[in-house]
Amino acid sequence: MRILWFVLSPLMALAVGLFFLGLSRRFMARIQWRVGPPLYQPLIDILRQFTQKSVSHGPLFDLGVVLSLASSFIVVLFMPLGGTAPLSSSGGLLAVLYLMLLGPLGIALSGGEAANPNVSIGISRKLILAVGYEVPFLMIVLALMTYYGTISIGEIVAAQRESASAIASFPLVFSGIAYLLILPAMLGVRPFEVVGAAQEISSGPAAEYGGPYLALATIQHGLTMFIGISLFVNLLWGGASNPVVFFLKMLVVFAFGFWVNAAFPRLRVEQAVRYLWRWPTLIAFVGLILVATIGR
Amino acid sequence: MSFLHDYVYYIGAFGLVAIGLLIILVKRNLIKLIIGLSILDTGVNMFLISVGYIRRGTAPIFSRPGLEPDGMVDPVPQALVLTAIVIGVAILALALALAVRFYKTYGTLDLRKAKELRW
Amino acid sequence: MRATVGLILLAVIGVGVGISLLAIPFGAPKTEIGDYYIENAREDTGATNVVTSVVVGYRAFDTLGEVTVLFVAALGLGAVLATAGGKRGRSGVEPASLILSAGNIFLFPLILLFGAYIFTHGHLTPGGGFQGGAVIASAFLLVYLSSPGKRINESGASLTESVSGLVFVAIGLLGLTHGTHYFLANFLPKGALNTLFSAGIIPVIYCAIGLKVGSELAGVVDNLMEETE
Amino acid sequence: MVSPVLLLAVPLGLALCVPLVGRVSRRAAGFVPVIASLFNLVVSIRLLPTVLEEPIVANLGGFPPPFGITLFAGPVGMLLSALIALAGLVVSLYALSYIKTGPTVRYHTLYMLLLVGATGVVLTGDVFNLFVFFEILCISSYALVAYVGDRAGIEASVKYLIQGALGSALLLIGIGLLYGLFGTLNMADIAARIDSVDSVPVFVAMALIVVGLGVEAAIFPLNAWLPDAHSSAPSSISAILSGIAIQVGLYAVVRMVFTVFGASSVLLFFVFLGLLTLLIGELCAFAQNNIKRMLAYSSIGQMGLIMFALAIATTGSVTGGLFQMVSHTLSKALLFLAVGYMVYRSGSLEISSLEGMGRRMPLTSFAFTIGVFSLVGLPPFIGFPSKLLIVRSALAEQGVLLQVLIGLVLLATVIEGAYFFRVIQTVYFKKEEGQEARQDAPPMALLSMFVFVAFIVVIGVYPNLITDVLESGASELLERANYIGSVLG
Amino acid sequence: MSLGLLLIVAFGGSLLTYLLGKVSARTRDAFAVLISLALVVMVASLYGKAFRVPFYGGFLGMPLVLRIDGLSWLFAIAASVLGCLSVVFSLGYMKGKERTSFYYSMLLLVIAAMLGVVLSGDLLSLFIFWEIMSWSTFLLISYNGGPALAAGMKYFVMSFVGSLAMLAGVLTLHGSFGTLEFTGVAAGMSSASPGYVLAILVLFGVAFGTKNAIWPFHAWLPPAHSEAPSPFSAVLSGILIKMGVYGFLLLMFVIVGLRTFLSLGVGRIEFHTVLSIIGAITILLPTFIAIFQNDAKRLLAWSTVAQAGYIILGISFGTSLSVAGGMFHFLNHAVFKALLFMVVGAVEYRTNGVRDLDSLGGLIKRMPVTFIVAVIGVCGLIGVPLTNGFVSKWLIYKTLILERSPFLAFAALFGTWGTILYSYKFLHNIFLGQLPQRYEDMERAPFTMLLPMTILSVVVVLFGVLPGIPLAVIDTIGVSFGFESLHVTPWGIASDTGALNTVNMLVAALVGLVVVWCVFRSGARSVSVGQADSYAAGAAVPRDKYQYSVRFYAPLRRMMAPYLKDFVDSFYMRLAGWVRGLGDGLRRIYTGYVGDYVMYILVFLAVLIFVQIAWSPW
Repeated sequence: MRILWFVLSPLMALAVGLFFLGLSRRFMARIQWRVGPPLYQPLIDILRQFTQKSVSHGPLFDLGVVLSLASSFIVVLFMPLGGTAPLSSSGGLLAVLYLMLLGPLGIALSGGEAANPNVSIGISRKLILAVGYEVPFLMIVLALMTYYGTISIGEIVAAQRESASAIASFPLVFSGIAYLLILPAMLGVRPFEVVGAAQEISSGPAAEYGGPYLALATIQHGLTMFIGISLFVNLLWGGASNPVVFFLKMLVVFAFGFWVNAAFPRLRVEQAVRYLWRWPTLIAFVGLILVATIGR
Repeated sequence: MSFLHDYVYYIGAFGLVAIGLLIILVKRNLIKLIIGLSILDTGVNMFLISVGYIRRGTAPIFSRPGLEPDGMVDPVPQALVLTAIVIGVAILALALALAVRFYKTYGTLDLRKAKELRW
Repeated sequence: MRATVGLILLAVIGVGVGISLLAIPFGAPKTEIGDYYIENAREDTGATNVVTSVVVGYRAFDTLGEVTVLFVAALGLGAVLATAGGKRGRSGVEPASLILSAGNIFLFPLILLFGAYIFTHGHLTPGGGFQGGAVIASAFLLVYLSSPGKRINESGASLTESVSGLVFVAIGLLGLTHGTHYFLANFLPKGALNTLFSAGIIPVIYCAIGLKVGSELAGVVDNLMEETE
Repeated sequence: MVSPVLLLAVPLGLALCVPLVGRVSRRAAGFVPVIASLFNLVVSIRLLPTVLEEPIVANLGGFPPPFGITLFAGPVGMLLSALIALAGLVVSLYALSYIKTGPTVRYHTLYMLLLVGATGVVLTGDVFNLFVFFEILCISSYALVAYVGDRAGIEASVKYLIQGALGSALLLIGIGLLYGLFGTLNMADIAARIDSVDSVPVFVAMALIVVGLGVEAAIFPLNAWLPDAHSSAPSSISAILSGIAIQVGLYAVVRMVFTVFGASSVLLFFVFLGLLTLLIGELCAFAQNNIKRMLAYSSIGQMGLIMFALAIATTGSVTGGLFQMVSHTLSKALLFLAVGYMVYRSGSLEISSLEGMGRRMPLTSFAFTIGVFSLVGLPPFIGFPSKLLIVRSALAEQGVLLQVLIGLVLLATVIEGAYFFRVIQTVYFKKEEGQEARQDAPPMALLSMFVFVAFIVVIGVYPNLITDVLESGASELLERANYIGSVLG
Repeated sequence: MSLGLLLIVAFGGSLLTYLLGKVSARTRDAFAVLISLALVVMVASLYGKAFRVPFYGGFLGMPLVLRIDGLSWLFAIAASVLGCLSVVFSLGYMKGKERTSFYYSMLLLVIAAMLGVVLSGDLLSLFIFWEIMSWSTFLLISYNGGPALAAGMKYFVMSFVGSLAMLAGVLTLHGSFGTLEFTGVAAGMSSASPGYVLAILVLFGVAFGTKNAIWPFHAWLPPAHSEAPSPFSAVLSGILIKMGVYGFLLLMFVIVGLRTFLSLGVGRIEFHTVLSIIGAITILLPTFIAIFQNDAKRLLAWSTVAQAGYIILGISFGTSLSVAGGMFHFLNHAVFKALLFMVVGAVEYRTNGVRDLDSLGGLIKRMPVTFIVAVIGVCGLIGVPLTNGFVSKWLIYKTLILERSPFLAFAALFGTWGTILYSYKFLHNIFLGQLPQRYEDMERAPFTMLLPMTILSVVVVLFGVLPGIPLAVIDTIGVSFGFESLHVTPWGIASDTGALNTVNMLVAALVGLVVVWCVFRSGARSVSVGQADSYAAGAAVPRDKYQYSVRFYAPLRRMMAPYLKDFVDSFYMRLAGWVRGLGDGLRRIYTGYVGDYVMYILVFLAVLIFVQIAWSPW
């Protein structure tokens, strides 16, 4: 069974991630009174890009993007997607926290070798933005781990299965709300898309990418979305007993998280950080304090 | 007036000491300072002598055989003073030599002008 | 301002010293030590001048130090003045008057003789090496005043100085090896009281001191005279 | 027969010989102090074991105390006289090459007399005799400070002389009072009778004596001459003044206060005074740009530390204080010797002028560094065990007060370390534009510096070599009754 | 193998190195390497031994003893290995510099002193070696001159304050118990009053904390690390400051004892919690200061402060996991921070001393191997899984979370995100981006530099994949402190509340990489082009103008700068200014006019007499 999940969960993540990418484009289009592309458009794009020739700037340029995608897949392996996670005993949530940052880091290294100023700017923004949302995110995760007394995702899911899901229980509701508020920033969607601002800095980190590179980067982006949302489902919404329910829950979260923020205009990176450090942080902080003082 | 009578030598001695100290304290001229030191020394020597004095005593010298030791003053302070005087002279001599050099170097004897070494 | 503060300070110190002086009544009988010296000086040292017996006998070590102090001062004075840039000849000094120079011819030997008398009789009469030495030095001062061009024989003076000082020390060391085996012990025969050749080492030491002090003071005067131009 | 009096008589005799030798050869005159110091060193060390068992009391002229003058050669006296002889020996070796110009014969004579004076002060057992030797020490210092004859030397010497002469006058008044009160001049005799008189007169006498001696001992408000004199004198003399003269002054104060007056109730005052001296010395040194002046202020600080340690008056602390005396003598003398040639080569006293000395004079700089390390109290140099002892004994005392005070002492040490290490950096690590050729101090001077270095390292590693002496020295200072008993029989 | 011989070789080697330097530079180099290698071998042969040997009868009545046990072996091996690598690295780095004999001999002396510190069996010899270490370090820090002087001064003063506090502590203990040997003192401490123990802890804590640069005693570290010669920075940051960690471990768990240590406190404030909080502050503040540094070594230096915070947090938190994590992190930090300093050293060596992050860039093209080891080092620093830093940080986080200290955990985790920021900046601004024209013809780093860097980077990965190797050693030390054993497996920790299995991750990572790589290669081939070709579309781009690395995190800096001043440091500087001002004011009492001096003398005399007459204290 576990071996099966080793193969299954990356594939599921790939599919769902691409689906979310398509969905988000469509979502955006609807908000802007457009029809938008079909949902499978990202898949088509990727397949096409794989056949296109591109430029490379050196071994690291290739390796970085591979590393980025591979690490995203590994993160997926830590997630119980309506079952047990393939890598459940390898460091738990703490390892996930670390592995999540390898994705951007790989892109950053790869982009760094390209020596394109736009890339550098994009990376700088990405890292700053990450610092912005990591503050509330860490508080949320810590509140959860402290509350349940474990660092294993599987056990957090199991504990929610026994009682109520975290978002519905008292102190953790704050963490849940905070998570929803930072979700767009983690996913890099509006209004936090300043990292890859297409018009301003030519898509930032992805500026030098074309062909297979862009394909991998796109997949990586999709996986990031998948991971961000599935973490929410697992940690705060009690996970799911089978993949279908899990997918439905993710869909709801996606819609909600997207919807809340999509109407805002794009924020400059300082504004984004300032925002993230104000309300989401405050709420997450309250949650953390409550967890630390009241406990379970 | 018996107090004065009893202590007039002390008062005199310490009067000199006080004058000497005051001169050293107040005067700026090196030569005057040296004079002050000299007066101070004199006062001190006088004090030493007074300590050993015995009323109506004589010098402790048996210049004639058969002289009785009773009326003789204490010889120790005299010996001390002899030494002290010589030391005073030594200091005085050196001080004067330095004063000569001081004048040659600075063109003045005013100690306020010689404040190159400070702080 | 400074004087006022000084007076206040002196007043405080004066009160303190005054209180202490009350414990030392003026003109009171002698101390035990003084008594002891007066009683025993004649037997111990053979000198009839008790002060001398204290200075050169009981407290001879002080005297050695005292001679050294004077030596130091003379040397120091020489050192301080010598660095002024070498000696300069004395020229253009007005010669002294006839009275002075003529008197000098008479007085110089007399003064020397008087000085020598004082230090050789130090153990018998008031006086001693320092006093005699000072008198001798005054003779040289007179020479300077009367004939400004004249100089004492400096190397001779310093030779006298060193040799007489060495005699003092040597006598002290002899005391360590002879007689009672004490430094500065009076190992020579004491002789009869009230005679010139009595009191053992005292006259010898006083002669040495007299010569030493005389030459040192003369040297001091010499050095200072040179500098006054 | 080896008597402690030889320690005074022989060098004195030799000192009188110097002018005679100087007539034959000016160069040979310089070797007389070497011989005399060597003699003293040998005699002191030979006497040390004897003295440790029982102090030697030499009655001069064969008159028993209190009628004659006594020399008291206890462990402290022998230790200090050995120290004086050692420092004197090394510095006289140094002077052979350092003192080239001026009336050199007079220099050597005065230098020897200075040592005689110092030795006399530490050996004598008679108050007035103390005064006499003290004057020998002081007057020769006055003259030697002005030896170079430059503006600074003259000015410093004049100021030193005025303050010193004032001090001696006060000291003499004090001695006069003592004689008036007790009718004796023998220290032990006075000590035995000290309780027979009212406290105020005795205190006034003590105050006068402490102030008089304190001028030489560099106790805080009395030490204004020190930075001037020590910085203006020729470096060999600075070394002796800093290493020997002020310590001898302090010894005299301690001997009077401990042994003669037995003033245990005023010791706390001296603890504070020592601390104040320490802090002021170090702070002033911290703000200095003149290297020799800095060293001079540092000496003030060290004196404060020694006084602090001695005034705590436990066996441990007095041992530490004496140890610190030894370590300060060796280290500070070394520093002055090293700085002497550095300053000579650079031609300026500014610390900044020492830049690049590490390259120009590597061995001298090395010796300087060792001196600094030792003075600051870093292992494995001699300053470390001495400071260790002081701190240990102060901490062993009950009571918060001393613990707070020791904190301040340590703070002062930090300041000391700061300014000294700044100099080390200047010497070694500040770059210099024009590279000058390597030109170290002459061999004789280097030899003398490295003698100190050897002692600093050896005693630093094996402090037990001298702790026996120091401990019995401490008990000598603390046990008045023994002192009185051994002198008066 | 006797400990005395070890120290004799170490100290004697240092001296001989200097003397040999006067004869021949090549012999000296070889000898230095030989000595440092010999030390490694000797220390390694002591593995698993535990004994004590008195080596000095009585230093002022206090016997000096050497001892070895697991704890000291761990530190000794780290010190000797890093020392050896640093000496090897120096062979290239120091070529052509002046006073190399001095440098080598001081470097060996520092190593010898560190060995002495960790092998001491009593507090006095600990102190003696500690001081030798301090002053030799001072000399090495000042070695470069210029700004290094101020750095050295700051180091010396702070370290001296620390060691004097330690001296006071040592001597207080001696006064109380009459012995200074660890076992004796520990026996005495077990019956001492809590206030006493606390005072001792604070006194020693100042010393160890200063050496370990925990807030607020960190001010010396950034300038010192950045101005020292780079191979020595590696030693300094890698192992020397860890002597503070050693001290803390010794003090807390050997001398004071685990139980006493954890129960110590004033009222409800527990001492070890306070220390943990200080550790947390030490993580956060310096991390964010590091982000905005433009000097590569200064950036690493601030990072060192922050990482020291992790270690202190770990060991003072006082659970078996956290202490093991702290110790492991010490080891890891030694490895990767030394590696990173060597990287900067290599860059400096090739660029003639440039380490300004704004003027470097693109060196990946010229120094690829250096870049690879730098990436590995940075990964270790961040704590990327499969590097050693991950395991140690994981241990610390886990225990903090499980022991319900989320705020400390937050500090630790958030610090890691800061670490990512500055680490990336470090990599990017040196190696990535555009290569400035002037470095076009630069050569690779020489072999003597690459060798130690490669060894260290291998260790980073090895300890990351098989953390069980060092953890087994650490676990035995922990057990000797009285902690319960961790269940160490070769690839991690077995535990109910979240296990660690690095081999799983390794397999997953390899598979993932291979798969993605294959997928990637299955796509269309790419053409390798230079920057000008794609970015500027072939136009002639003025070089050096299209480099975005200056003010890398400008937006963040605008936000945070006002809060990130190093208040502590400016306080110290002001304090130093005050002291100098005080000294400057005080010395005005020496006016130069002799009348005033006479006045002082008389005032003193008058005051003495007045006090006696008025109050008669005597």
